[in-house]
Amino acid sequence: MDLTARLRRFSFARPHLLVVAAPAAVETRLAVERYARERGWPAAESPADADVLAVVGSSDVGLASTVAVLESQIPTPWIRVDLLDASSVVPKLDAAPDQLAAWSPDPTAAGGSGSRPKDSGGGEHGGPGEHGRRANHRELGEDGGFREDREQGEHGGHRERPTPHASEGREGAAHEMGGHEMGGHEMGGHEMGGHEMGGGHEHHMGAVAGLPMADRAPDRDGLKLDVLHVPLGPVLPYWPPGLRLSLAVQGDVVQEAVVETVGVAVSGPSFWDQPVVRALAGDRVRVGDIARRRAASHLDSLMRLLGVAGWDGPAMRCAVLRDGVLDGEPAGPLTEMFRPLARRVAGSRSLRRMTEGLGDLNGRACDHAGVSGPAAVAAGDVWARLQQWVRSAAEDLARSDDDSWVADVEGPRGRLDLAEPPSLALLGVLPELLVGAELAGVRLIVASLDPDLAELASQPAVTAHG
Amino acid sequence: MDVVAFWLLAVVAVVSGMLVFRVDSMARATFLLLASFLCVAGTMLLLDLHYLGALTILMMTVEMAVMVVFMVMFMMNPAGLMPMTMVHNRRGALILSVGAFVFLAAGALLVPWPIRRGEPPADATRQLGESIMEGKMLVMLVVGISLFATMVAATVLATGRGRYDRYGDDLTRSRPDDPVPGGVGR
Amino acid sequence: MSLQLFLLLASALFAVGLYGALSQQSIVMIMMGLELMLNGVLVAAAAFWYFVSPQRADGQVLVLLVLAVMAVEMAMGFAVATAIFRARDVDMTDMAGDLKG
Amino acid sequence: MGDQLPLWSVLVLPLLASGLALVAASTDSAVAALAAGRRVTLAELTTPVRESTRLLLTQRRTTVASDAVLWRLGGGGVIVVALLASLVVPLGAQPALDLPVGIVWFNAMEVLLWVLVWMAGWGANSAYSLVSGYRYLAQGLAYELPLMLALITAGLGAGSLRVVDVVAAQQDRWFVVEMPVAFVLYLAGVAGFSFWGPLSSAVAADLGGGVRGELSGVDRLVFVAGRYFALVVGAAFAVPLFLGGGAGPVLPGVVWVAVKTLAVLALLTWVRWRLPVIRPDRYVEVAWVVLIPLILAQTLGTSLLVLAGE
Repeated sequence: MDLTARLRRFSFARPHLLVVAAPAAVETRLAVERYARERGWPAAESPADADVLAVVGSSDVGLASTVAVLESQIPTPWIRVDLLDASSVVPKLDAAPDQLAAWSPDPTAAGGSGSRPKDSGGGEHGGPGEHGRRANHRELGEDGGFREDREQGEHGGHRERPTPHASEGREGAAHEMGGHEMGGHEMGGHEMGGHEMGGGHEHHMGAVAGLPMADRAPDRDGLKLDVLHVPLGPVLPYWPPGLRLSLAVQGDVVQEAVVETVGVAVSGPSFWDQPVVRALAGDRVRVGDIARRRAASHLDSLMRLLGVAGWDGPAMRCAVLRDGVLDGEPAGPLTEMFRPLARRVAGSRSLRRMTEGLGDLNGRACDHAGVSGPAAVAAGDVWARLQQWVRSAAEDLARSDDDSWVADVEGPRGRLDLAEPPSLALLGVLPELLVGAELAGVRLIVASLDPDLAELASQPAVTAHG
Repeated sequence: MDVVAFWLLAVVAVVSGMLVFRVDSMARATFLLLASFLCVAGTMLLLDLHYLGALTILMMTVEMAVMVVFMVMFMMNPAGLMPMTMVHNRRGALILSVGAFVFLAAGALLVPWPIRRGEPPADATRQLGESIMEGKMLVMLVVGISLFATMVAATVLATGRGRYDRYGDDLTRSRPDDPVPGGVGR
Repeated sequence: MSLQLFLLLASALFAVGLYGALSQQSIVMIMMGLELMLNGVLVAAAAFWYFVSPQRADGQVLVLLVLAVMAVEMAMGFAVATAIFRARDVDMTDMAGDLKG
Repeated sequence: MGDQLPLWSVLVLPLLASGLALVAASTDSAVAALAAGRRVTLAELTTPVRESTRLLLTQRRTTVASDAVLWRLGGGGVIVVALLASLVVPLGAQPALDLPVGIVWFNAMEVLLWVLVWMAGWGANSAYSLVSGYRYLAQGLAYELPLMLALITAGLGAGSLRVVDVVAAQQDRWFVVEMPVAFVLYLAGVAGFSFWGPLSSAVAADLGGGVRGELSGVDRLVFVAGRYFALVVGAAFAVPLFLGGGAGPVLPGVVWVAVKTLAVLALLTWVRWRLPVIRPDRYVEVAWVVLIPLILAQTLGTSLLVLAGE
């Protein structure tokens, strides 16, 4: 008995952490990431890989349905930790391993915060929510279904394959599919929590297991293939918090992208913009403070971009540096530390090969969409934006102990003295850049723009179509 | 031991071959076909045909891995989530194939096959290699050339875009206009 | 193990493949039937080599040839299927019936 | 078939593979700790053990409308195939199974991974793992031919497909000296089939862990362990092919095989931390336009050497 308990404590000493963060809760998220990095808690790749679900920021700002879906997907044992502010991070996460070790399926017994999956009995975890479901692959049943075929026997049914939605848009096609009995199922993707929990429902006949079937449309290569509706985000490794993309994909090529936000609530200026906003409001702000915050933001973005590119080592170094910058370490050592990293990242030929030609955003498009900041200066592809971040971070690091006063309007993602927040412009150009890209490219393009959704605080709901 | 192994492999080969046309899921059908091939490769290993056995495993695995891509791409209902059949003239096919089996099996059992001449060589692979590099070289050359021709012809047939799509109507574009750029950057 | 047993296995595989090739509507399923028939040929060739004339390499060469034929058949089959599918969105033989000459 | 190792040696293989896999995984966690600014302590080095017991204590998950048969087969098959491939790796002088066509056997087993990984991606009925399964196939098209030609080149140099003969042919000079291109492309192939480091786009973080994204509990453990087994067996097979097998002064052959295997693993780990993920859509063209001609030239060179030596 004692042996079992010790084994459990050993096993869950470093639980895998799945972070769901409200975009505005940057400071808390940074505290969580730092905690995980210093203690060696790995980040969970997916709900299936998670032990601790950390809800960062208030969950009643629209994260609730996301959290509910995740809760149904995480395999037991797991616990949920709600982190409202940075100071609660250390004590709450410190307690997590013991809670996990003491977890028991009976909620009345000791253990986690009463958090067990709702349907652990059926074992039907993994509703389709966060992870895009591949429903079926062809427009099954568009002609009334295959059941009839089987019942009528094999008389060699010369079923013409009807091609009703060849020219119709995908909305039309969406309603075709499943023919008669699609019932009240929404197409996947447009609505969180629609049928996600449908694992246990009685299903209609037109859809399988409550999941809609794929429909077809002409594709890039001149073939007419299946279209799937796959959501990306809001919970993925290295994904900007609060962003959600509803993608229509063929294979892994994006045909249509809709940008949505999750958990954006009215709050103060974004953590990353604070010094600039104060300067704009007329306060006297030191150059160093602005530069420091901007450098940390760029390092944060670089960390995510490198993580998406699958380069764990430099991504980790960026996180280390970012935390050092925010701790107020002196400029000299920081610059020294950054130099080899910058040389390695900006000089990497393979990284260049992997990012060139993706998400090209030229100067005219930037002006047109109102994009400013690093993306506009780079005026190029993912690789150009990465280079720009590296350059800009190096400059800002060098200035991070500058004590002079200055009026600077440049936030990490663009000018903050305009009517629209810079991240809104970034979100606006996203759909156009994403159409035609493959999923891996989508991840890189999003990471290379890295919109900060906390900047949208005054604009509660954003939807950009493309 | 060998006999038991043979029967096991033979039964699995035939049963999975039959199931190929019975299951609804195209993914499963492809891999049942692969199972059939792997069992046949196993019987070759029993006959001391090590090289050809391993080669069959290798080639058929790659072939089925590619096949499954096309199965999923072209077939309705590749995951078999709904019951379906897609056959025509089933009765005729059944009669013909049972007839073929009876005919072939009768031949196999009734024809007085010649007595074996000589023993298998110690190294069957060497025998094969020497023969295709000496007496049967022409055959292998033809095979090689036709495989190459197949690669070219299949690619031409299957691609929808030619060089005019890539380099422009007068072939003057310096960089091809591809939906996805390759890694070499030509 | 005897030649007869192997030939029985070969006939069974050939017959199953024949059924598939004759009864299926979809081009890819027909190709699976053809592959299964060739699978039977593989067994027969290997068995003839071993049980009849192991001193000559002809049986082995035949196996090699059949493997090559399978590869060619599959590559060309899928190329044609793709071309037809691209041209008219059809992957069933019955619907490409006008190709009959 | 010569003097084979006794049958019990088959039972040793999983143990040896597990040991090497643990070492490889520990090394990887140690590097990760250094990158994250932590000190390398015992807790870091025991990470693989802790992860394993953690997964044993975690629930197995199912997904809606999954193809459970193919999913479990794909997830569990990787480890089996890796062990089957390890049968022909000589431990010291003799492999557990001295097939006359050991090289082709290894190749055939490694190719089975194509199918298994695809099945694991397909079975979960999740768009991310499905896409990742296809990524693995696309990557297979890129690494497989150079890998095959590299294997053939080693066999060509020895004039035999039997692994023991390949070792014997390297008494004077290791093949890594004679055929460096083949060695490098063989290692690229190992990284490819064990989706390791730069060629790990099938399990990349950008799609939430890819083919293993929906696996949990013991299923995940078996899959991840199988992946490490494939890596270790691939590294171990480089030793008889290119590094002279168990040849070395003083120490017995088995020890030399282990030492050389660890060296190859260290090299692969270094590459993993040195390079970002190379996506298949860009790697395929490089492989066909650059790597295949290179390895063909290597094969041609080796055959000329063999002819000159006769």
